[in-house]
Amino acid sequence: MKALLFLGCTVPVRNLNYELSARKVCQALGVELVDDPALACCGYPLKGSDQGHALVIAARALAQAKAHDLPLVALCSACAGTLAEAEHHLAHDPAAAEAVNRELEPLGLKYEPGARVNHLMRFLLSEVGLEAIQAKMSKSLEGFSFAPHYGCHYLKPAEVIGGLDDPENPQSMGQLIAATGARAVSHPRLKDCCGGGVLGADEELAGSLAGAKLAELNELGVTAMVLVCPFCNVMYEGQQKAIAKRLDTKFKVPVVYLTQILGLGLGLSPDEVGLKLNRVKPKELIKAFKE
Amino acid sequence: MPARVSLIWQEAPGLSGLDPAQVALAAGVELDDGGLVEAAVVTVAQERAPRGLQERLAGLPVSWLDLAAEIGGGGDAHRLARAATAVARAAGRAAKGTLPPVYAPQPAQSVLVAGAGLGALAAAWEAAALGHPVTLATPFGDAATPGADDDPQAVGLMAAQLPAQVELATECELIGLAGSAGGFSARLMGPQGESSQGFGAVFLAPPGELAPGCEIHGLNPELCVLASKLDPEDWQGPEDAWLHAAVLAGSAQAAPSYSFAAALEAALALAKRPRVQVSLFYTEARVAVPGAERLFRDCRAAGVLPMRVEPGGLEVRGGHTLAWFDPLLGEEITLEPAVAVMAEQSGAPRPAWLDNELTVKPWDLLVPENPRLAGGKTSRSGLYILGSLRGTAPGAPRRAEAAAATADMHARLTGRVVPMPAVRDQLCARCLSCVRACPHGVPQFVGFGIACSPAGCVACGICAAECPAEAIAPPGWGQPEMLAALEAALAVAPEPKMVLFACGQSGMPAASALSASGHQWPAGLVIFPLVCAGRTSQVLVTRALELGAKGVLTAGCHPGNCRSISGNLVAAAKLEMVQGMLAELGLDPEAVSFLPLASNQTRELAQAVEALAVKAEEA
Amino acid sequence: MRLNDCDPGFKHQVAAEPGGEGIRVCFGCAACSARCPVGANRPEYDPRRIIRAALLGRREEVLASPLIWLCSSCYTCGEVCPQGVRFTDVLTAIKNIAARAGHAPPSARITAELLAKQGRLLEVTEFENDKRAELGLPPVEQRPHDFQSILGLEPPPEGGEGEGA
Amino acid sequence: MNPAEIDTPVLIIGGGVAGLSAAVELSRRGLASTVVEREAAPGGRAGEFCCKAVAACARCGACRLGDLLAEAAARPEITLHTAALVTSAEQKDGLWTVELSPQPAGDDAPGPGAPLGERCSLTTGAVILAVGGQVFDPAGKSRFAHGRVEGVHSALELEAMLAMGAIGPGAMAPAKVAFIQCVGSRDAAGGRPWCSRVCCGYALRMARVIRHRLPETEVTFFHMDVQDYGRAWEEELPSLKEDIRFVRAMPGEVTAGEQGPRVVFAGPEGAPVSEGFDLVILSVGIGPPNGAGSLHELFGAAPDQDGFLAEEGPDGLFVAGAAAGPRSLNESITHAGLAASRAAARVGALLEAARG
Repeated sequence: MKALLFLGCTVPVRNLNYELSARKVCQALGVELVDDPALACCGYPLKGSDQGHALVIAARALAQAKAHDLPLVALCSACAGTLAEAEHHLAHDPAAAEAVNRELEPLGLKYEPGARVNHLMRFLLSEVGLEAIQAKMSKSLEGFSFAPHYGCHYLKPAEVIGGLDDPENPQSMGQLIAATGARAVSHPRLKDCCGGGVLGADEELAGSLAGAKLAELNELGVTAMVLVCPFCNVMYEGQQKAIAKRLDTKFKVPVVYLTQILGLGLGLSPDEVGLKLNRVKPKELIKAFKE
Repeated sequence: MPARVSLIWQEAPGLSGLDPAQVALAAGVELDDGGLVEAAVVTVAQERAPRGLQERLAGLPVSWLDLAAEIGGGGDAHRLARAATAVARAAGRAAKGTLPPVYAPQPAQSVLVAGAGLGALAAAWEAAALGHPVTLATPFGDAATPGADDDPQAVGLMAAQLPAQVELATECELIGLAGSAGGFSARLMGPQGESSQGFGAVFLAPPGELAPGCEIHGLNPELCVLASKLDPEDWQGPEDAWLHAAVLAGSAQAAPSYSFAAALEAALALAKRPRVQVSLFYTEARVAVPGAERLFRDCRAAGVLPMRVEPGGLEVRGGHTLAWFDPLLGEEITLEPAVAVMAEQSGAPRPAWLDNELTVKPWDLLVPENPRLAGGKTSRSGLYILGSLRGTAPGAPRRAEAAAATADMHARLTGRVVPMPAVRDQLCARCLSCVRACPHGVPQFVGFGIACSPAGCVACGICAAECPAEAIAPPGWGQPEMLAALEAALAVAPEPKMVLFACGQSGMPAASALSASGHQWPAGLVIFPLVCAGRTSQVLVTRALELGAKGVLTAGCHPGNCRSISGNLVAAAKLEMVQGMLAELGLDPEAVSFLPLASNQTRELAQAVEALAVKAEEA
Repeated sequence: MRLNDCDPGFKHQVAAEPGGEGIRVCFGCAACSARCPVGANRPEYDPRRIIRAALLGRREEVLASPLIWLCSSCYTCGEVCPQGVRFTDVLTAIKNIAARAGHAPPSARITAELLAKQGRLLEVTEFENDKRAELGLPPVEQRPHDFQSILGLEPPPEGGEGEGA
Repeated sequence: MNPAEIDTPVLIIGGGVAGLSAAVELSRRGLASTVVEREAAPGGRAGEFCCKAVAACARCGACRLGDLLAEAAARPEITLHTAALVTSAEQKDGLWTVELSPQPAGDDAPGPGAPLGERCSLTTGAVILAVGGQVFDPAGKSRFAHGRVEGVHSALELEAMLAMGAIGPGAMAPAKVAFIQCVGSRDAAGGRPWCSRVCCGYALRMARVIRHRLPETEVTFFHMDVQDYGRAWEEELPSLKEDIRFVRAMPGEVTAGEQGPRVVFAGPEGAPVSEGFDLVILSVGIGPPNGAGSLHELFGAAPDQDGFLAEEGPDGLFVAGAAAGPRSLNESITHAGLAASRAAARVGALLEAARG
């Protein structure tokens, strides 16, 4: 099984642990990730001020994916969401498709409907399947508890990317966590937004959005919070110290990527899944899995 | 000399395990051996009896007893005792014989439809289709003139298709009415002057009128247009500006949904005009008619601005400015509209004679909002009130109402001939209690005595309960028969004895359902089915107590749900009087009580009977 | 406020933007406000109120409002709206109009410039690619040139780059 | 057409209030009919409704089912088959031939009518579809947590709870009850762009029943608009508004609190508020009948734009009650009168044509 990997802006620079673990997990599950160095931004950052060009940028990636004739998988929920929405929009609006193609033509690209865009986690669930993933597990994470953070763009808009999960009662991350033998912790703020979307406009607001969940998980005392999006990571891991300071409190909530703990379950070492690169480290996990 | 009563046993669900001979013995009657019968108790309802048996018993005094409904569950001895009490009660009634049945004369079949528009035409059409000669008395010059709230095309089409047996009386109005189903006398005023005619049934469906449905005072009348008079073509904005239109669909109170929907139509038509900005004012978006929610959305999609105001929160300033508070923005908004479109409500003025000549009752008693009188029926048998006068929504619901009313009319005029209430003329004091009491308008004072109109009686017995001279009775259920049945049952019932008078619309169906589910009644409970709780008289209740009953419960319908309008209220009032008497005698007034009940409230009935038994046990 | 002074055309303008179509059907049922995470932290931020002001045609006020840039784009409002109004997208439409009218925050311009220069928000230098190579990760292209053509922007001269995101 | 070919002048599919009413109305017109009910007992949805009377009748019509069952049993013109499924329908020369097959039924099916014994086929002059509407399954709005959070019930479940006396003195006595309106109604996004017409009426009346039984209980009514419901409704509303807290806001979700369900809604200031309740009732709407698709195929009944059955389909096919759109019980009963009238006219015309 092959898929074209869409890295986006943040992952290849800031979240090498995510990329590393994702590649290793895919390898272990028999999914070949194909790289195309020409893939770049998904267009999301421009949406708020210039959605016309944001759409062209997304269409560029979709056209590239189409040229490979491979499903496009992204590690970032915003990339996956933006590209899926663009595909949905362009596939349903021939006039818009024509307009982007006028812009893409000078670049030697052409958008055609039919690109299959997915987030890596949803891709693994739908293409490999929960049971097959579970069957490949060689090490148990029993005794650890993880709080999944689905994030917004992993689930919504349901109209575009729905089907696998109910945004009001999501299950997929919990199932994958449970597949490792660990306990998935449900909590009242499960569906809360990380606030990353307003970080640029209002740091304080973004911080209070993320802070509420961090405080709650700190109280709950989980092994780690589990993410599937580098944008959420900016808030929960990158900003964790700053947020605690602003809220005049102290919390330490370890943050991992779902691929990291899947990797551990698949028998990879903490180094192989890049746990060393995590900023708020899940110490007990590292300790338990050190050879 | 009371007749000898035979028990004719017919097996039915709920009777299994009972020995007919034992039941007969315990009840003091003879078990039928196929021989000669003077009077009989049959253990199933008449409809479920085999035809041969019905023929064998024709002309004899028979109590058709739904025995299973009164027995319920419990051990064999318990059920036997309950069966014996029920059979004894029925036998007491049968032994009394019956008045020679007074059959209704063939009711008049002809029908008067007084009115115009969709409701009137639908009624005329339906009645004619059922074979009734119809007189359609319209205030207009032809049948095709619609009411103001009708769809003119639909009315034109129906008028063109009117069957031949509909006789059209144009420019003709109903000015007076007396009588009841099968025997109405109508006074009509036509171009040739006044005339009087007899009809079997009357449909009243005056043409609908439209009135502004939105009270807003002080707005310059030149700005105002009624929704039905709006021509959207008249309005468009100038080249470089917007023309503001206000559509008023509720300000003092919410418009009804059909009126709201019509306002939405107007708003949408205006919003589609070039450079017209429509603001829609309402207190509640009433979208409970088919398509209205879609229409509401279409309006907004077309640019109509929804402006919800608090009731009374829309103010008029200087005759041309609307002012209201927008809670979301927290500020006052003003608008000077170029046009204000008013939603309308449909209705019809009540004919003057209805209140004085036909009924001494207020309108709400003639046309109560009673689920049993839905679909055009009134408390007066054979009189149907349709459409705008009733306040129903125009359009399709009016046709349904006309169809349902007409079927009821047809059943009344042509159904099984019902023996009508018999008035024993030699006993009648002409006190007119029955005329006042009957909610269906059946007994009328004619000449020197009481005459009952043939097809109107539902046998509720309210007249019989009221008659001080025991002169009037619904078929076979005069006071003597009732008392005989009560005496026979209480003679057999084990201690402590209790009586449940059960209304045929509520208490009895609930009791039957409980019995069918195996509910165990107290052994000493006599279940006494009545057509209507209104049949309970003071005499009946006090006699039950004299005969040893420790408690009496009357289970009738909730106020507003009585098929005979006031039977339940009458019963409750009677019981209250008995309670007063008991209190004066130093006895427990709580020994008698009225239980308002619906047929599906079995749990409430079981609880009340249980409480009754506890009290009786203590007494 | 006098409705006659407002601009009824504004809502139609928003509706004409991609994603803005939904604005007109809102009648303020409040489902979105019940779930807006930003509103929970900033009471002055109420999706309904922004839509209401836009519907009534208070163009300048809406476009100049700093509130319109506070959406976290979590999409919850759109999921719960019984009318299918995707407020996030409506606001995107409004923000695009605001940006064209010169109301965009400075970060919007910087973002465009960075993308034109790098094809990504974050710069990938040799340092990053070396680090990637150390971990066994393939190199990433640093300057996908077609972004300049798409955005119609020349990249800023070397050395005078933006401060990164 | 030969009138002798007719097994029953009119065949009525569905033995709920609409179907039974149609049969009774036909009987009043002197026409025989056969009613086919899928379940083991007739009565349909109305059998689950509670009486909503407090001091007086609330005019909900739930008690009329009993009248109809009794009347249908007493009228010899009406044949009632229970536990019977329509398997095929065919129209030829103006007559419908409908095949029925027996469904497994319990041993002692209560109520009138008898379970269909064996497969049979009936030829009839007219068919009335009275299959009722389908009550919205609240699982379709998972944010309201039905089935996930204890204390969240659909209004249909509340009907049963009130009928069984599960709420009241000596039983469950919730201190705070919330009703959430328009669950599966007025929901364009959910593909249900219609008002279900009856929910404001039933919810407020059940709220009043709860307040009557438990005067200390606080009831909150979350709604968008209060719809009209019957002639006397406008006069009834002010007293309801004094008794019940009306909150005009569509809640965003129901969450699990420590003491029970919590309703999240936009508070008076606009920002989200989370309030705890003991009981949250979801006022579920009415949708097109279950299996409308297959009935459509069987009889060629045309669905309207919302998927309800259009009132008049192909020749000799009529629709009564909530299958044609959301209706109250009283309205369904009256509406069945129209279907009966049309069916009777149709059968009359067929017979006349046969006579030449």
